[in-house]
Amino acid sequence: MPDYPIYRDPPEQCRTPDAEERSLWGRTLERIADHCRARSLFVLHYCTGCGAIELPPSMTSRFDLERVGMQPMVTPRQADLLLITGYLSVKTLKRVILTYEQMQGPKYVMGFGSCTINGGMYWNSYATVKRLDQYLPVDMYIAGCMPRPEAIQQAFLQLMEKIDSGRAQNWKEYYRRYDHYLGEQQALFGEQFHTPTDVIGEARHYSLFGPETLGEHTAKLAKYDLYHPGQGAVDALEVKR
Amino acid sequence: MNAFDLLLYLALATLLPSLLAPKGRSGGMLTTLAYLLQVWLLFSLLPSVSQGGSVAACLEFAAFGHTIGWQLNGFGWFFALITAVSALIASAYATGGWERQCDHASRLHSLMALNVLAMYLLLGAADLISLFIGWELVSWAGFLLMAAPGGQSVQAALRYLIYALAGALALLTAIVLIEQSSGTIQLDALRGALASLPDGLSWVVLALVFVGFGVKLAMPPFHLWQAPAYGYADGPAAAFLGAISSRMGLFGLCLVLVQMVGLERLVGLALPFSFFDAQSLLAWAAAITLIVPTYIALTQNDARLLLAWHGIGQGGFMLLGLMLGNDLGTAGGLLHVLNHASYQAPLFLAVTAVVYRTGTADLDRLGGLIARMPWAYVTLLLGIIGLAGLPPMNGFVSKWLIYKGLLDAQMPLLFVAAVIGTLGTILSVYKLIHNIFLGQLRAEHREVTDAPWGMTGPMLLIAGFAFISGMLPGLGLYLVEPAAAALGLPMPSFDLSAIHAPNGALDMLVVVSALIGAIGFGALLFLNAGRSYRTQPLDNYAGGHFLTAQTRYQYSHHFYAGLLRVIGPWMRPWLVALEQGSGHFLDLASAASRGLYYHNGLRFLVFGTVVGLLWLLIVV
Amino acid sequence: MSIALQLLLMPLAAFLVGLAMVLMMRKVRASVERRIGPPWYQPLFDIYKLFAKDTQISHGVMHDVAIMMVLGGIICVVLFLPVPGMSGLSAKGDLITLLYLMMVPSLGMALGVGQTANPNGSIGIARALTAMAGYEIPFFICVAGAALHYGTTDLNQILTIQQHGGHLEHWGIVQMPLLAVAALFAVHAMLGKEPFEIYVAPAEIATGPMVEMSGKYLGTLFVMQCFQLFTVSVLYTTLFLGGGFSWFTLLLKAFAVVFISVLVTNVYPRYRTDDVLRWQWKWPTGIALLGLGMVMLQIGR
Amino acid sequence: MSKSLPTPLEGVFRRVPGVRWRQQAERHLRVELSEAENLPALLALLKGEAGYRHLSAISCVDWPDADEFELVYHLDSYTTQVLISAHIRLPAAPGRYVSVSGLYRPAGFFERDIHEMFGVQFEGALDLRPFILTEWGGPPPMRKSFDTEGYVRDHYQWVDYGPEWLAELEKRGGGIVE
Repeated sequence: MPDYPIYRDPPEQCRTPDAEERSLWGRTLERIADHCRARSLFVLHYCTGCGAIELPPSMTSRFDLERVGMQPMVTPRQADLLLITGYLSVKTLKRVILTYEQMQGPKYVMGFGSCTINGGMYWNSYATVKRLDQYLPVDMYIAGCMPRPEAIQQAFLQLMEKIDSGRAQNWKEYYRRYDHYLGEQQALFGEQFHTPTDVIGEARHYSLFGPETLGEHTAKLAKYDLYHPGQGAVDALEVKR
Repeated sequence: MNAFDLLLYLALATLLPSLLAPKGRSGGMLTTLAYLLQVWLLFSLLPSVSQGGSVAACLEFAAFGHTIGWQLNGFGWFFALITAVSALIASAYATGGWERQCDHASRLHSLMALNVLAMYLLLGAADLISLFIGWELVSWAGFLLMAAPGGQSVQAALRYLIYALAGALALLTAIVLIEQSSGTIQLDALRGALASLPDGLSWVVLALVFVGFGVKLAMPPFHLWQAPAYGYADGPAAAFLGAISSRMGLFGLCLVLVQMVGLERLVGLALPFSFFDAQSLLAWAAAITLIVPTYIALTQNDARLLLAWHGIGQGGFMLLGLMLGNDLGTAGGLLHVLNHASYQAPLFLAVTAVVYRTGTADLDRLGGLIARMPWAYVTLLLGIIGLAGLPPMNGFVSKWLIYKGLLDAQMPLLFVAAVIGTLGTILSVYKLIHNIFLGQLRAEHREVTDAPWGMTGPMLLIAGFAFISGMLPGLGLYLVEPAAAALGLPMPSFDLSAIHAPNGALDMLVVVSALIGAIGFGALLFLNAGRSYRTQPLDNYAGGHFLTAQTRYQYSHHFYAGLLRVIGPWMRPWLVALEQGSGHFLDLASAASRGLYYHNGLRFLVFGTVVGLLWLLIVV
Repeated sequence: MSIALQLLLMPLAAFLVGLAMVLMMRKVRASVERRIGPPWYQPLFDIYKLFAKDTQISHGVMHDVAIMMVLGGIICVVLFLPVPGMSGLSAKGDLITLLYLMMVPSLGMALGVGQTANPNGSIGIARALTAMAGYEIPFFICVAGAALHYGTTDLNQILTIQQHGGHLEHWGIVQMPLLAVAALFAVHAMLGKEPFEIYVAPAEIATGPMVEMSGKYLGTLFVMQCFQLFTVSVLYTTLFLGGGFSWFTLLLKAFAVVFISVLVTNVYPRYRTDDVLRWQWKWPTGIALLGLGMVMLQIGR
Repeated sequence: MSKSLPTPLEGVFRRVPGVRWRQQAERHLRVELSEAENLPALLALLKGEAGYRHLSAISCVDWPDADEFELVYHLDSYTTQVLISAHIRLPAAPGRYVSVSGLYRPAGFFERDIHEMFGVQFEGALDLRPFILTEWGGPPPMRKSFDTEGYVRDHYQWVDYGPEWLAELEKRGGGIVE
C-alpha cells in the first residue's frame, strides 16, 4: 500500500437533520429553494487558470448556458459557483481562499482538469498547489486538460441535478471542519495567515458548528482579536508574510 | 405696554445673563429660557397680527417732521417667530456641551441676543427710517457674530462689512428717493404708493433696493461673502445665521417690491425692445441665485462651506416663489423660509457635532462615522432629505408649491431652472453625507462617540419638527397665513395635511403614511427572508486584495469626477477675480488721491479752493 | 374596488409585469446574440433563489434600513400611478409628487451602498447621480411642457383629457411629438440602458452599487429593477401614449416603450460619464426645448 | 573573427580591456569580458557612443560545477541595429555584483527577478523585495542545487485517484467502462 492516502469518496455520514427540516412546511420550502438554486446558478467571473478560455464559448451563442439559468457575476458576494479552471499557484490560492470565503450561502466549487486533483501536469512544480480539496471543499471535478464546453456543460447539468436533489451540502464542511482547512492554509502560507472574513463568527451565527470547527489552528487566530462587527477597521489585521 | 413692547424689552434683557455671568453654563441657560419666553410671547401676539392686523409699540419719537415708530404686522411676526426659534435651538445647543470646547461661549450668547434684538427692530419697523435703523443694527450685529471666532472668520466678516456698507448706502438713497416722490415714510401709507412712479424713477428705486437688500440675501453678483462668513463662524452661530439671518434681505425686498410697488406694476414695468419685464427679471435673478451657488457647493471640500453655499441657493427659491404672485407661489415662497430654517439649522448643528468630536470638517479626512455617531447621522439624514426636497420632509412641500405655482403662472423655463437647482442640491447633499458618515471608518476615529445629549437633543428636536411639518404641512401654512395677509397676497386653500388645487392636489399625510406603510411592508418582506451576518468594514470585495487598516479604501476626493469634467470649465472664479480687481483699483485710487494732500499743504490748499469754487458754481 | 384591495393589487401587478419585462429584455438580448435565452420562469427563480440564500452579509444597520427603504419606496411609487381599473392614491399626489417619490428608492439605495464602504459602490452611486442630473433635465422639460399642454398635473385628469372621445388625436405624442421623442431618450437613460448605463459597469467598477449586495439584498435590487421598468414605462404611457383603456392596451404600449430601449441597448457600448452628460444635455434637451416652444405657442402665451 | 565591426563598436571595444567578441549570428554579437568590473564601463560606452539605449533583459546561468554564475546583458541599439549580449562570470560564493539600474532603469526589475530566483545580491539595486514568489520561504528555486521534486514531496500531499470502478477495470486488464 503506498504511503500517501488513497482517495475514497467520503462515507455518506448521516447528518442529524435540524428542526425545520422535519416539518412539512420547512421541507417544501427547502425543496423549492433547491429547485430554484439549481436553475439559477450565478457563476463567478474569476479565471484562475488555463481552462478559463473554455468558458466564453459555453456562455455565448453555440452552447448558451443562460438556457439553464446560469449568469456570469463579477463579485464573490453575488456568486454561487466558483470555477477553479486549472492549476493554482500558491499566490493565486491565497486570493481564491479569500474569494471563496466572501461568497455566500449555498456555494459550490468545481475543479477543471487533473491539476486540481493531484497537481496534474505541474505535479513536480514548487509553486503550484497539488490537491485543491485540502484547502476548499470541492463539489465536482471535470476530467480533461482542459475540458471542452460539451464536458463543462455536462458537468454543470450534473451539478444542477446534485443541487436539485439536495445533496450539494459540501459547503457546510468548510464551516464544520474549518480548523482542518485553516491548518492546511497556515502550513502553506505561514502561521500568521488569516483572512478579513470571520468564518468562525458566521459558523456560530448560522449554527454550522461542527466538531472540528475550533482547534489548535484557530487558536492561533485568537491573538489577532480581529472581529468586531460594526466596530470599524482593526489595525491588528496586518498580514505578515 | 403691549406684548410687542414686552418682547423688545425681553430681547434687550437677554443680553444681560451671559454678560453678567461669563463663566459656567448658567448664563447660557438663562439666555435659552429667555428665548423660550420670547417664542411664547410671539405666539401670544398671533391673534392680534393675523388677518392683516398689527401691534404698535410705544417706542416712538419724532424727527424732521416725521414720526419714527415700530409696529409688528403679520409679515414681520412670521420672520420674528423663525428668528426666535432658531436662536432658541442654537443657544440650547451652545449650552448643551459645546461651550466646553469654546472659550468665548458667553460672548457668543450675548452676540446672538444682540442679533435677535436687532432683527426684532428691523422686522417691527413702522416706517422707512426705523427700517433703516433696524437694517444697520442687523448688519453690525451680524458682523460681530461672524467675527467672534477670530482668524479667517474676521477676514470673512470684514469682507461682509464692505458689502453691507455698500448695500446700506444704496438703501439710504432709495429711501430718500421714495420719501421725495411720495412725501411720507410710513409703511402703511406707502402701501402701493410706488405703483404710480414714472418708469425711470421706479427702475432706479428697484435697482437701489435690489442692491441694498440683495447683499444680505447674497444674490449673485453679491454672493461671494456669505459662504466663508457663515461657514467659518462658530457652530451654533452658523446655524442661527444660516437659518434666518440672510432672510432679512428677503423681508426687506418683499416689503418694497410686493407691498409698496406691487406685482402688477412690476409686470407693467417693461424693458424697452425686449420681452423682459421687472417681474421676470427678478424671477430670473432668483433662478440664477438658485443654480450658481448650488453647483459651487458641489465642488466644496469643507462641509460648512458646502452648507453655507446651499443657504444662498435656497434663498433664490424663496424669492422665486414670492415673485410669482399667484397663491401657490406665495405660499411656497414664504413656507420655504420656514422649512429652510427648520432643516438648515440641524444640518449646521450636525456638522458642528462632527467637528466637536473629530476636530475637522474636511470631507477628505472623514468617513464611516455612522458606526460611531448614529444620532448625528440621523439628524444629517433628515436635514439633507429636507434640503434636497424629497417627499417625507417639509422641504418637498414648499418646493412642490413653487413648482405648481410656476406651472400655473405658465413659466416653464423657470420651472426647469428650479429643477436644475434641485438636481445640483441632490448631488451635493449625497456627497456631504457620504464623505462624512458612509464609507470606511478611519483608524483615528474608532473611539469617537456621539456628541453629548445637550447638543444632540436640540438638533434632533428641530429635525423632528421638520419631519412633522412635512407630514402635516398645515402647521407651516397656518404660520404663513398672517404674513401673506399682511403683504396682501392670495393663499391657496389648505387644511392640516393637504393643499387643494383644482389641477393636482397634494395630501402629504397620505403620501408620507403610504411611504411609511410601504417601508413597513418592505421591512416585513426583508426581515423574514433569512438572517444576515453583520461583518466589519474590512471584510470587503477588493479584487482579491487583502484589506488591512492601513489601506485607504475610500472614494471621497473629487467626488463627481465625470460631472466636474463637464461643468468644471464653466465654473472658473471670474467673479472673484472681478472682485479682487475692483479691490486693487480702489487701493490705487485711494493711494493716488492721498498723494494730493499728503506732505504738501500748498497742493491741498489749491485742491480745496478749486473744489470750493466748483461747489459754488453748482449751488448758485 | 376598495382602496385596501387596490393597495395590494397594484404592487403585485407591477411586480408581475416587471418580471415579464425583465424576461422580455433577456430574451431580446439572447435573440440579438443568436442565443436561445433563459426559460420563461428565470427572473422569478433568480429572485427566489436570492431571497432563499442561507448566509447573507450586512455591513450595518443603515445597510438593512436602506434596503427596506428601497422596497418600501418602489411599492409606494406604484400606488400613485393610475392603471386601468385602479387609480390607487393618485388623487392625493400629482405628477410632481410621483417624480419625487421615484427618487426616494434611489436615495435609499445610495445610502445603503455608502454603508457597505466599498469604493466601487461609491463610484457607482456618483455615476448614477451624475447620469440622473443628465437625463432629469430633458425629462423635466418634457414634464413641464406636458403639464402646460394639459393645464393640469393630476394624472387622472391627464388620462381623461387624452382618452377623450376614444380616438387618437388627443394623445400626448400626437399633440407634442418633439416632447415625446425627447422624453423617450430620457426614459432610455432613466432605465439605465446601455449607452447610458454607466453605474452598473461590470467591467469597470464591478457592478457598481451591487458590489457588496448578497442574498436578499441583491434580490431586492432585482425586484427594484422590475418595479422601475414598470413605473417608467407606464408613466411614459400615461403622459404621452394616452394611458391604457384596458390592461391589454396599457401593457402593449408599456412593452413597446421598453422594447425600443432594449433594442437600442443591445447594440451600443457604454459611454463615458461626461459623454453621457454632454449627449443628454445636447440632443434630448434641445429637442425638448423646441417642443416646449411649440407648446408655448399653442397655448398662446 | 568574421566580418568587420560597425565603426562605433570598433572604438568601444578597443577602449575596454579584456573584451573578446564573436559574431554569433548575422546581427548578433557575443561579447565576453574577462573581468566583471568593467562591464558598467562597457555598458556606459555602448549607451553613449553606439546608441545602445535598449537593455532588453539580464539573464543568469548557474554553473554548479564551476561554482559560478554567468550574467548575460542583452542590449540593442536602434541606430547600429546589432544585438549585443555581454557575458560576465561571478563566483557563486558571495554572489554579489553592482547594479546597473542607474544606466538602464528596467534593470531594476531584471535584477530583482535574478535576486529572487538565484540569490545574486546587487548593490544599489532599486528594490530587492520578493517579486513573484511572495509566499515563498524556501531557497532560491532556480538554482540547479535546488531539488524541486524533493521539496514537493515534503511540502505537498499526493493523492492517487483510485475509485472502485478503476480497480475492477485494472483487474480486467483495461477496456471500456459500460
